[in-house]
Amino acid sequence: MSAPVLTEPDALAPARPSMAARVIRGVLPYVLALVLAFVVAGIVIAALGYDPIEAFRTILTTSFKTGFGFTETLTKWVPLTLLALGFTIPLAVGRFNIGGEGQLLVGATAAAGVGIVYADLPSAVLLPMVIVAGVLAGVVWAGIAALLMGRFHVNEILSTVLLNFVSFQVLDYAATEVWSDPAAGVAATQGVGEGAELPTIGGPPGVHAGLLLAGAVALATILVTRRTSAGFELRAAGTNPRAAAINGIRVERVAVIALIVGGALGGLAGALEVSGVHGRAIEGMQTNFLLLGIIIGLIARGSAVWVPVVAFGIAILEVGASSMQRTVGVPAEMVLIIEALILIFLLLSDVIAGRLARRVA
Amino acid sequence: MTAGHTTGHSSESVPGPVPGPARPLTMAGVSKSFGSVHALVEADFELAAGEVHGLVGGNGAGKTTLMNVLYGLYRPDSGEIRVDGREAHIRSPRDAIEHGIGMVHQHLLQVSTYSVVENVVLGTGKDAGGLRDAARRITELSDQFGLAVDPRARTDRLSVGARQRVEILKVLYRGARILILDEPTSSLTPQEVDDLFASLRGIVAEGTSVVFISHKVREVMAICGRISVMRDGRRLTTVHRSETDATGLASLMVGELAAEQSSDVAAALGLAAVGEVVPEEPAAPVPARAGGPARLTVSDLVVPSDQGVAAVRGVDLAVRAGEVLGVAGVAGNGQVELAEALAGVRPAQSGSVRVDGTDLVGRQTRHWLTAGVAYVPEDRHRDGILGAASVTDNLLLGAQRSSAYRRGGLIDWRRVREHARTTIETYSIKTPGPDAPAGNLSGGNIQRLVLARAFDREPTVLVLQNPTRGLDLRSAQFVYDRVHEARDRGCAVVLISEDLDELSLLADRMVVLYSGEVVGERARGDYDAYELGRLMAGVREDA
Amino acid sequence: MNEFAVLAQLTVVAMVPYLLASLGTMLGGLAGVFSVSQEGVMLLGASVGFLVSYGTGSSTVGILVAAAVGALFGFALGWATTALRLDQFVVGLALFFAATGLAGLLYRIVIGQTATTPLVDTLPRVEIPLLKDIPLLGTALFSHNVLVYFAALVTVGLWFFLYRTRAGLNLRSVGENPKAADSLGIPVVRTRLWTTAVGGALMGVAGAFLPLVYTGTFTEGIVGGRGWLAIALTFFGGWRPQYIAAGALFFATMDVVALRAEVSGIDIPSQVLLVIPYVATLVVMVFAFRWARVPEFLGKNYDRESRTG
Amino acid sequence: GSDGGDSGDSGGGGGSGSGDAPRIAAVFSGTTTDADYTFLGLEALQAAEEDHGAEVTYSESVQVPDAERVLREYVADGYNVVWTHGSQFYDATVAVAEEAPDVVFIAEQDTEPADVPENVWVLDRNFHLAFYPLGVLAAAASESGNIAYLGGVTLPFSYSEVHAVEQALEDSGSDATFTPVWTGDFNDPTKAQQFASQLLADGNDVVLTSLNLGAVGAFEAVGDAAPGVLMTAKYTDKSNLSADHYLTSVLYDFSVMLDEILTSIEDGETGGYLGMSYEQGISLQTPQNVDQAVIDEVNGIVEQLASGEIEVERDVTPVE
Ligand SMILES: Nc1ncnc2c1ncn2[C@@H]1O[C@H](COP(=O)(O)OP(=O)(O)OP(=O)(O)O)[C@@H](O)[C@H]1O
Ligand SMILES: Nc1ncnc2c1ncn2[C@@H]1O[C@H](COP(=O)(O)OP(=O)(O)OP(=O)(O)O)[C@@H](O)[C@H]1O
Ligand SMILES: [Mg+2]
Ligand SMILES: [Mg+2]
Repeated sequence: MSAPVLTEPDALAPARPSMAARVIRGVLPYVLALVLAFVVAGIVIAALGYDPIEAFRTILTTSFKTGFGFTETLTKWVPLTLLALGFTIPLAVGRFNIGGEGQLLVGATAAAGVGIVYADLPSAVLLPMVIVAGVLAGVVWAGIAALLMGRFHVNEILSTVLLNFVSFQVLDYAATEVWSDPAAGVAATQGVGEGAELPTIGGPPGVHAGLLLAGAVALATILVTRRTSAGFELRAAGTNPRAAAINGIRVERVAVIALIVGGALGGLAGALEVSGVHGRAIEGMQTNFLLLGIIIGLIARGSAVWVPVVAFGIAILEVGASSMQRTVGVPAEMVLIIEALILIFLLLSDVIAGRLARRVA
Repeated sequence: MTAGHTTGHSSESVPGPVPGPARPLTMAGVSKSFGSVHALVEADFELAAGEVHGLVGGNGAGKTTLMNVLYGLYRPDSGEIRVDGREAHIRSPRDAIEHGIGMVHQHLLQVSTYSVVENVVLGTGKDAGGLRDAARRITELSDQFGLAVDPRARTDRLSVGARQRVEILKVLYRGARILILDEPTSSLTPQEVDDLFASLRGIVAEGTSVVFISHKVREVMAICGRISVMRDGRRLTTVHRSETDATGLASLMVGELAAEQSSDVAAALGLAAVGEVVPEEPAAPVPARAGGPARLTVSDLVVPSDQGVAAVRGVDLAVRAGEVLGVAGVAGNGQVELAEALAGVRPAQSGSVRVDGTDLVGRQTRHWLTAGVAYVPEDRHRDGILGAASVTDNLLLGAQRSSAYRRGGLIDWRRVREHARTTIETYSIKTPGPDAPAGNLSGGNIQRLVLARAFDREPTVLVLQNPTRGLDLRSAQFVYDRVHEARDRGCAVVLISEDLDELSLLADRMVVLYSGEVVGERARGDYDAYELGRLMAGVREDA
Repeated sequence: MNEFAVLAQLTVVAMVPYLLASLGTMLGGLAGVFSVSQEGVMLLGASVGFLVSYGTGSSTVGILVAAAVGALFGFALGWATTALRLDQFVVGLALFFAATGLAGLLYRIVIGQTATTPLVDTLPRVEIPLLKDIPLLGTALFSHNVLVYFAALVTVGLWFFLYRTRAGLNLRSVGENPKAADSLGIPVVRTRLWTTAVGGALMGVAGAFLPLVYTGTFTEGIVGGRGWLAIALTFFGGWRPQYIAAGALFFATMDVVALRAEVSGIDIPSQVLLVIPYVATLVVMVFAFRWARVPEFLGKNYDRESRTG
Repeated sequence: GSDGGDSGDSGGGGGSGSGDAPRIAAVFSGTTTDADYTFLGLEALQAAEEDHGAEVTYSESVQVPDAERVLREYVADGYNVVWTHGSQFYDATVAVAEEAPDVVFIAEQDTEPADVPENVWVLDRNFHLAFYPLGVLAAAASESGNIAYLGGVTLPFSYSEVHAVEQALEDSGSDATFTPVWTGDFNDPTKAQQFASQLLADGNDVVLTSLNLGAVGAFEAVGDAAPGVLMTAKYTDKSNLSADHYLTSVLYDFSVMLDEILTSIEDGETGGYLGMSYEQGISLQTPQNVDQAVIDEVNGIVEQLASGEIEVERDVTPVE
């Protein structure tokens, strides 16, 4: 399948109209869309007999009202950003990495495995090992799909989706047969050694230091895609593979590397979840990070600059919406519906922006 | 019209041709903008019954846009269309088809995985009947109008010329009272053009009106009665063939041509017959220029097609520095494969391609680029540009790793943009700005961009395929000038073209490609059109 | 019944939800619209199919309403991606969330919190006289509920429609080259709307199949990833009905065989057995299905006036 | 703790406590409409509301990674008893309990854990105890001598159930073949249906299910089976799923446990270990579709279990 071409419209033009004006013009439709989404969702919530005002207060403030709300939002931001980047980097060459879930899980499994087996090593040695193990596992997992794609032309959506299902069993096996923790009450590995745990910053409760790593990865992605020839080749190969190949770019190789890099980020996300959040690998730890990551990547139009921003917004939404149950008592399912409404209206903001632009022109 | 069953239109909505002065088609006050580009500005157009009406003008003048509006593909910002004197609301191609309008589009619009017959019957009727009847009908039409094509063949296996014929067959099959042909001849051989014209004469004799768009003055003068000239989104004027001559029309098309009209322009205009164009200064001593060592040596080259069969079969060529080698032939005889193999884009099956003595076969494309091979592909939209990327990006493409544009391991965008700006100026690329998407440029400007990129590499070997197809006079001249420059700089040029005018003008030496093999070689001026035609048709030298 | 017949029968039943959902995916995809809301639409189909059957006592009505709700979601995808040209992937995922939420919410509203699970009768087997007496294959193929026969009919019907009729030819052209189709008067938007709607209906029925055949009731995890697998199987089958059926059959066979192995007490970790279908599918893909291609404009919105998109 | 200020609204069950009535928050992994494990939690909450005047609230479908946040939010909102219903939340509960020593937490487990904070009650569900009588029952009810166990995930508690059944078979001198299988998911009824169909086709005539929502699929599979083929359930009465093939269910009652804990809290105890047993919280539903003699035999076993006469080993070693 051929991808929607995602270019970074502003990548080449760091100096055009004033930054502020562009930000306002860029953000305004989104704000409008959010307001609309809240109005519609509010009507639905009220119709079901719950208090919409309180519901929205929860969504918007849970992340900021308390220290741990903010911590929690940042903690979610890490895997969301990594998986979104892991989706958008291959997408730039028109390949769909739907395997973030599996890459995260095998990354987490490998990281936990190393963290358990070498539990006694000091942090300075163990922590890097754990993270590298996660990344490598993600690389291997995406590498399978990349190999099948590059050598055998097996569609990557097919292979990554199937590999997700395989990864569930990989984790399950590790968590119930290899490093099973009888006290966990869920398929989970034993805890990793202390040396495998990331230090926390700030707090208490504080955020694990993986936040910095994820931030660095996001910055590096921006730098690479905008300023390096590799990034240029990535975008060129995605925009028109034929023209790119004629001009010396090895498109298939670029695609394979992009998919593998995407896998590395998924594996990293898994390792950070283990060493920063859970201290072990747990079945179900991927929650819906993959789908949200895809959504973030697409809303950000593949722009490495916007991915972390959108990811933050989605993390707030996730944290806030799931708290609505607690504050107003809306049923769990309602949370999904409200999230869907917000997403659809976010998309509509493009239509609104387009119409606005046309009116101006 | 005679051809084709009139599937599209019902008789109530569209009454038969109105006798007398009623015009089958008038368009008035049509405006259309794409963002900041005003493609049409209050354009008008009028078509009489049973005429072939030429529509000419430079690249980007608005010809296609106007016809797309008529065909329902573009919705105009304002303007009125009348068919047979009645206001027509054409909102989609379906409406246009119902009004008896048919269009051959400038760019092939085919489902490439479908067979010819499937492409032709698409959208017609609901009869579930097999395609056998349709195939028979297509064969009839092909015979009647001299548009040879195998109805069962898969479209993506056909040559560009054959695909172009399929486009015409699609319209003929439907039958139409108003027939729009947007540059239908750009991929046809002269013989095919003559056949098409004969068909058109037959068609208009039945009362059908034809709009014929072309950049070739000769063609327009040959087939059209009246000719409307467009410039900058307006109809400038409409002249009758008898009121003007080729040069006059040429001036109208692209603005006053300077007095120093060279034979280049004559050729570009399609004014001269093949073989007649003897360069004014044949003195430009070919042997002297070509006296150096062979820059490009091709020996026993075999190149597979996409389907894996050998499309180029044992070709030997040698091109010296400062020499232009023309490769003539009917489309589909291995030109694309040869061009791509010479550019290092398509891996050769066997044989060698030496540039300054180094065999490049088997190396990655980027090594060919560094070895100084530059390539101007035939399909510039598909192979030449990153359509959705900016002009700047496109100018950088291929040079992104060059130290000229890098600083500290990173791309130095300031320098890249600067370079883009100067290039846009020196190559007169018409674009809203360096950040505009390249895909929105007109064909002529896309070609300037592609050439700019090729020359930026200071190539030692230049491979061009049909470099002026679809370009207006100025743009074509621009291309010729660049080729001359390259030659004078000592570049070895391979010009693969189906346009004999062009080859006669530019090539120092010409080989004819037939069925993937070189079947003849002629020095400049040492041939005539018939002889070449025989070679191109596969009649062997020794036969 | 001998063991082969039992396994064959289980396999045929197991392939049906995949088959229906994949055919639904394929239908929209052949017109260029790539749906990713299968998992949600199937869950909603399961919920609605169950609830309506429970309320009306008629599984036929339940299936029809599930189809209608699926069609509505398919139509929503088609509309949002044609009229508004929203991104197909994001709309699909949003619809996935909405449908998933709605499925549980409807169950909550209608059934609520109960101590015992509400049940409907599962679909009865309808034996086809004579055919069911064929040795070996008779019971495996001709002693099934109506939805199994329906799936078979849909497969054959779609194949015939797509590859043997003009309308099918026109439909496929919309996913291969919408501009070419449009220029010949084929209504691109309308085609995308009806194919996504019918495709959604098939996904809805695929969902309803689960409670009405497997469980007699609705539960949250009833779809359990089958919607995502349907996407993979659509690629596996190269977006053609006959190969999708073959792919679904292969996958279901692997699934049933792996279950068989586990049930027989074989000394292999269950996790290893459970991955067999996925791994086998990948392996087959490498060796057998390399010709598979996707519609050229799959996932791409069509804008008549755009040249760059 | 930071008392959240906005005390007016409470979710879920609503109801407002007065004075020093406990404010209880529960965290559920499933939905309260499941007629299964989560519903039992809801029932217990409602009983607490009634019997102890508690103000109760709950969150449904909480995923493990979200548990800590939800718990902290309840603490911040001023709830003084926080219950996580499901052993998957154990770690999160302990972690938050350490941060909030003034709040009493109730966590569930399938073992007696070490290092439990002072303010945590551990509810041990003792599934191995629950499954022992099922083994006895299966041995008595099976005619073919083929008994199967259908589990979800190969968790330690699941292994302990299998070993308990094995112990029961051995104790009762049965030579039945016992086949444990796992679907890989407690909540996928379709998979459960497929597994159960194959188990039945393979000649097993008693199937002991240890599933959550997956159970409905397993019971659907047994629907068309020959008379005499029987299936057992867990947690709630599931006899309506297949009356003719229903054997029994090990019923869990969390209101008893919650009641006991709340009473202890009122007495000033903030934590402790509470093992569920046939005295407390677990009961065997009266078997159906078997002879009275069998019922009597099993009831006897249950009594012996309750009195401690029979000891069931909690053996979590993986089943090969
Ligand atoms: N879909 C479109 N989007 C944006 N710009 C367009 C579009 N179609 C045409 N244009 C612009 O409108 C102008 C007129 O284009 P048009 O295609 O009508 O020219 P033309 O006369 O047909 O040129 P040519 O001789 O090269 O075919 C050009 O500047 C072109 O770039
Ligand atoms: N795929 C396309 N769809 C619609 N319009 C196009 C497309 N490609 C080009 N155009 C535009 O149509 C107009 C026609 O003139 P243009 O000169 O661009 O094309 P062209 O030069 O004739 O292309 P070619 O050289 O390939 O024939 C141009 O403005 C061109 O940009
Ligand atoms: Mg044009
Ligand atoms: Mg042109």
